Amino acid sequence: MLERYLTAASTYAHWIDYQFLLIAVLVGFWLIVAEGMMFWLIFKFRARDGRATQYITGEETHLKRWITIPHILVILCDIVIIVPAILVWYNIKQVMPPADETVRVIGQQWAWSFQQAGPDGVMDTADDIRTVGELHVKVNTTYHFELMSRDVVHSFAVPSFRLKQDALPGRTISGWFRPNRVGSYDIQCTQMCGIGHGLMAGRIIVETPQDHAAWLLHNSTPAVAGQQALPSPSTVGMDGLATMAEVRR
Amino acid sequence: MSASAKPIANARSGTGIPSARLITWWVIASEIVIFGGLLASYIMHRVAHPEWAESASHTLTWAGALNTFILLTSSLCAVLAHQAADSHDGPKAAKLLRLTALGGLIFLCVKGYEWTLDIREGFVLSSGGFWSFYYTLAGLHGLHVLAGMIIMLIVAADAAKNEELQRVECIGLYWHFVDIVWIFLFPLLYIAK
Amino acid sequence: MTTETHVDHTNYVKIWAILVALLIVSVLGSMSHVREIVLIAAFGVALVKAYLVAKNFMHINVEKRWVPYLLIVCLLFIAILFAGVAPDVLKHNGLHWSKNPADVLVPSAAGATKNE
Amino acid sequence: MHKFQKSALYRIASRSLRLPLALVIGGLALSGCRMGATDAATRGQEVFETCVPCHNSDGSGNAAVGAPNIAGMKAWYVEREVDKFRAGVRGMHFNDVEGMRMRPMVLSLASEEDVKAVAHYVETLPPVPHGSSFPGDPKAGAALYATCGACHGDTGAGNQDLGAPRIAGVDDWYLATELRKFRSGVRGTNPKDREGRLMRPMARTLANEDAIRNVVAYVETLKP
Amino acid sequence: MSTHVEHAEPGIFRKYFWSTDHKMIAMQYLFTGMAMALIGGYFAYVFRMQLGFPNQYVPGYGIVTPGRYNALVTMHGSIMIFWVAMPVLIAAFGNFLIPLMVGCDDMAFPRINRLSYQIFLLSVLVLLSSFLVKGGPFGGAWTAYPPLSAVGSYNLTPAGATLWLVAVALEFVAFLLGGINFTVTTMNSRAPGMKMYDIPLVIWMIVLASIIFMCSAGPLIAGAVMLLFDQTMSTGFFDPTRGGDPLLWQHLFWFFGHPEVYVVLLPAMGIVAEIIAVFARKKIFGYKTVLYTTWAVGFLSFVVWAHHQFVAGIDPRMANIFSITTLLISVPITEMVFLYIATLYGGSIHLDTPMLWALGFIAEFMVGGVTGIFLGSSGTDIYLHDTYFVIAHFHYTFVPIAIIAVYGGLTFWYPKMFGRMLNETLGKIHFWGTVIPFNVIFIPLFITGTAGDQRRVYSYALFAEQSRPALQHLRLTSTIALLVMLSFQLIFIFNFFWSLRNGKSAGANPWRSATLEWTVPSPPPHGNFAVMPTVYRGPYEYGLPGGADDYVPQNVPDQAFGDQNS
Repeated sequence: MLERYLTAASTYAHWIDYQFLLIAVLVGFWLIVAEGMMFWLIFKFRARDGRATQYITGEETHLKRWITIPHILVILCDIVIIVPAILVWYNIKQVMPPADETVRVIGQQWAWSFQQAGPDGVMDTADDIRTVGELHVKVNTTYHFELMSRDVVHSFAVPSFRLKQDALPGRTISGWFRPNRVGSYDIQCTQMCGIGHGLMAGRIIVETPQDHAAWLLHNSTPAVAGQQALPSPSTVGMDGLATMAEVRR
Repeated sequence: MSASAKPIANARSGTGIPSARLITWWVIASEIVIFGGLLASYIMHRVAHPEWAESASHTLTWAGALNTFILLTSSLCAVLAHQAADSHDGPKAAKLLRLTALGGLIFLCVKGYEWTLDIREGFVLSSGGFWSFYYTLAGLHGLHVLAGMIIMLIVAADAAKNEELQRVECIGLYWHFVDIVWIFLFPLLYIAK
Repeated sequence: MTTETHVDHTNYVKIWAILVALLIVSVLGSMSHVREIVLIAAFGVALVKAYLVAKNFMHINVEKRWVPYLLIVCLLFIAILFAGVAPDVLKHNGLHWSKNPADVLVPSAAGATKNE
Repeated sequence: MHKFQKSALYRIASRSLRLPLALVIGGLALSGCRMGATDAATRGQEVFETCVPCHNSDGSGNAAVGAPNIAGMKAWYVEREVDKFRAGVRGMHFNDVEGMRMRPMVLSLASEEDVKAVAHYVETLPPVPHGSSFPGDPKAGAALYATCGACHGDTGAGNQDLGAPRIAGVDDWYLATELRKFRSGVRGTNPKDREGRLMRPMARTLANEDAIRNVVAYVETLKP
Repeated sequence: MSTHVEHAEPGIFRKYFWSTDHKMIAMQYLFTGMAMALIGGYFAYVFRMQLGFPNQYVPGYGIVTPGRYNALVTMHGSIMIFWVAMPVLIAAFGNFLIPLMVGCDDMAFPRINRLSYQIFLLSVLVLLSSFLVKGGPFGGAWTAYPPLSAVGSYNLTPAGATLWLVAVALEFVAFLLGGINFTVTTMNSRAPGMKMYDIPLVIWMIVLASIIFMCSAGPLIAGAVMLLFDQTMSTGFFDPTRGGDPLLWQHLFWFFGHPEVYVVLLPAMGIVAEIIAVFARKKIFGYKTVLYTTWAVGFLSFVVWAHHQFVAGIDPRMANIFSITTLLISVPITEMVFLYIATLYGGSIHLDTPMLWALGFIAEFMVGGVTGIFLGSSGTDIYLHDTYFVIAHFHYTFVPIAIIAVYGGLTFWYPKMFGRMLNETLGKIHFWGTVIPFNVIFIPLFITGTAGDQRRVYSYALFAEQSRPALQHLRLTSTIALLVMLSFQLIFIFNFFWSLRNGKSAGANPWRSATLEWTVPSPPPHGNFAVMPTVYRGPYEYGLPGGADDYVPQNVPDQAFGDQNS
């Protein structure tokens, strides 16, 4: 259901989408029943001359069950919702499948920066690749991320992955994702982080293994090590305006 | 304020507890959550930071103990004042209330002396987690002592004229509550090191 | 308008004497080097003292029954707050999260330009 | 009685319905067109509101947030650097904390005209004097400045033809920070940053932190 | 101690600004709250314009910069919750109704009541003064998460942040005083004969709301002190580099913040209960059950707070507990709504304006309620957290509460407050002109939320997926609907003031209602009741078979009606 509005580009996106659909169906049903009941009653018992009001206290057993039975059904629906909800939560947030790669995601006012291991596959070495504003990942690879913040609370959100996790200063929070569709997707900050909050955009670029290897190689030659990775053309032209500025030069 | 000017609402007592005492209980209930929230925050941080014990060792246990003694004694005065008010002896109640307020004053003086020593040693509000909580907790408590004293003196002035004697009990209740808060602050800030 | 419900048999001075004795106990106990004794002297005694003050000075024993319940419910809410917050604030690490050392916000910002 | 009331009410109703409708239509019409400034100067002032939280309304900056004093900065330089930020040529380095704060704010400028307008507005701001934030030896710095003078001029007034901005009258902490950034490669390594790549080797001639402080102290003595 | 002379003719100052009369204090709260609503609505207009027409000049405001946008949404949120919903729903209706409906002459502590309003007014002034300081008003969201709110160089509005915090703290003190007074008055000062289950639901709910507020606000007051010290005295309570913890504030805030939802919901539910009973001419279906569900909601509201923090970095295992309690709270709320709907059964429903509002409340609130399930179940919240879905859900609960129910209450008690009837036709136009655009504002926001729009973003230009034209059209729809809705409020303002002079004279009991406030003249005189009433029955005795009229007021002795009554 959600995919009508936004691409699902990670393995667990569909779990959340199905959960959303389940809730939508169940509560939608009850919403329609309750609203329908209400409007029907308003119509049925509209004031008419010569018809007296019934005196009902709500203690009458034969009437009370009209409340009790739906109510029990609602509770059943609650259970039907909560169990898969917790399962989805458990599988996304509580257990982490073994990692193929690890990235470090650092939020700051008002940019995302990323650190990932270079060709040697080890983090915190000289050939680490550090990027700002865009993260390059391989498709069909399980990534663990370590999330932290340089200043205030940020929230690392990739809507297409159905991924969201706040970054707290003073903490390292881990999570995982496994992109399963090549493309380039938005990274948002969804926690108020100051005046640039609405401008704190980033891109996550899911590449085929070949493309990723090429990118990796290009950015981790010893000469560029320790320096920034080059922004790929797709992100420089992120807003269309930036490209304009370049063309003009 | 003469009794006749009060609304009828004030004189009714649907619960069997007079309105004045009832409102005091509610004030105490809401104070419990204020102090409770602060204390809970402190305890969590304190347990999470064993290294704060070093800071805590600089507090003056004797000053805290002395203050506990003073507050306990002033609580005794307050409850005796209530006893006097119950037997409609306004002037005696007023005298005891003033004594209670004096206890509060001594408490604040000791506190001031203690803080002066701390600050001289270089421990101020921003000197670290423990000190932040130390000054905030004791300061909030001290503010309650101060407010209690002021109200108590006003109540005592009325009580001396045998007016509004029911207030003696209410301010007493409040005072005992402030005392209880200190009973917990004392071990938390001075003993647990 | 004081209430008649209060029974004035309590010997307030006696209670006060007990309280002071307990205070001395807790101060003496705090000098011990055994952690358990210090904690009991500190908090066990404090609980007893608070109970004595509440019961005898605040007359909770003769107050309407719901008043102590009300106060206990308030305490209960604080306990709930504590229980809900402690897993995050009291602990240094948990499931998939850990607190960084106090002087480091971001561990690997090697060579970061520090602000003046 | 009912009928009479109803007709009176009808009038009131239709009359008061007209008002909100007119307001809606009017509001929509107004919001569609720019009712604001039309000339560049006023537009510049409006757009400058975006910069005010950090750089202050007089452009004096705020050292605590790493925002330099920009009052009176030349329009060509402001425009050029803003364009660099927009293109990701500046403010995209992993360690450029201040640059990463600046870049998104610059991206909020809606158009080229706005960039021009705000650059010109910045130039019109009267320069704001500032104090010095760290000690240094201007005498020792004078010798080091010879390298800088080639582009930035003996008085530090800058040279548009060489792309060198005015540096006299710029906050000392800012100069020092940027020199450090050039030295460490946080700034001036992007292949598209033509001027930055020229500046970087120059900054690397400064041997150490003391040299930075001294040369900045010398720049502080210059009158633009 | 000053002597307060009750029956001397007071001067203007004494009458309007220094009065201890509960009705005057209610009016003070009402008009202050409505004035703040205008300010909050104006902010909504400005930032919705920015979202609908990005970077355009907003008529009546100017350019919306990113910083100003944050300040606008922060102030809109804070004002609407703390300075509109709370004062109008609890303080204004509470002050006006409690003494009248429980049958006494004033609050138990009139001067505490006056002090409560004065502190509230002070908090308003402190808040408004933040618009004048350097940097402008606080822009760190109404939740004020530190370290953003604690450090001036992060939020860039150091003075505004402190003033905001002080204003909120003062406002809390005002409502603690007011709430304690409400509670004591209702507990102690009821008319003779009014037993626990004879108290009208609206009074019950206002009092329970006050109690929930009292029990939940404490930790946040403590937190506010800590945050204030962090801002001004450079302590580090919430600073991780100095042993503090930013999550602590979030917990303290939401421990208050979630019960706060019910603090404003309950009075609205109470108002709706009164209106439905009167206009359906029906006893509330299961009065006691409604009360039990209210208590359950009140208690449960204390154990759900961390569902606001599912992805905020709390330990993920805790989320399971809070997810379950959150869904648990839907049980009593559902029951309550079902009972309200059931009350319509067998009634004789008169669709006057107040009833329209009340039914509108139920219809709209249900949407807000069911969309909460999406957010309360932890799995889907990962995606929906902090998106426009939350905004839409929240407004589907809060607009019914703070706008629809308040209009219901105002139109219902207007005759009692001012002695004249509001114009019905204008009232109905206003109702439809508010409720229809309201849905048109927020239904699109549900969709943009599910499409991933994050909240508090001043422009989506930099987010490729969010700047799709389809989403921008939805935002524009929402903005236009807001303009329509706001402009229809002018009709209410006109009706309100026009009817003050020209409305039909109301008489004591225009709606033929059974509760005590309708037994006194409109507006009620000083001291309310000429003869203090005695209560003989519950508040909702409508539709009695065989009586002379179809309802029996609470204060009429049984024998006057023979023995048909229970």
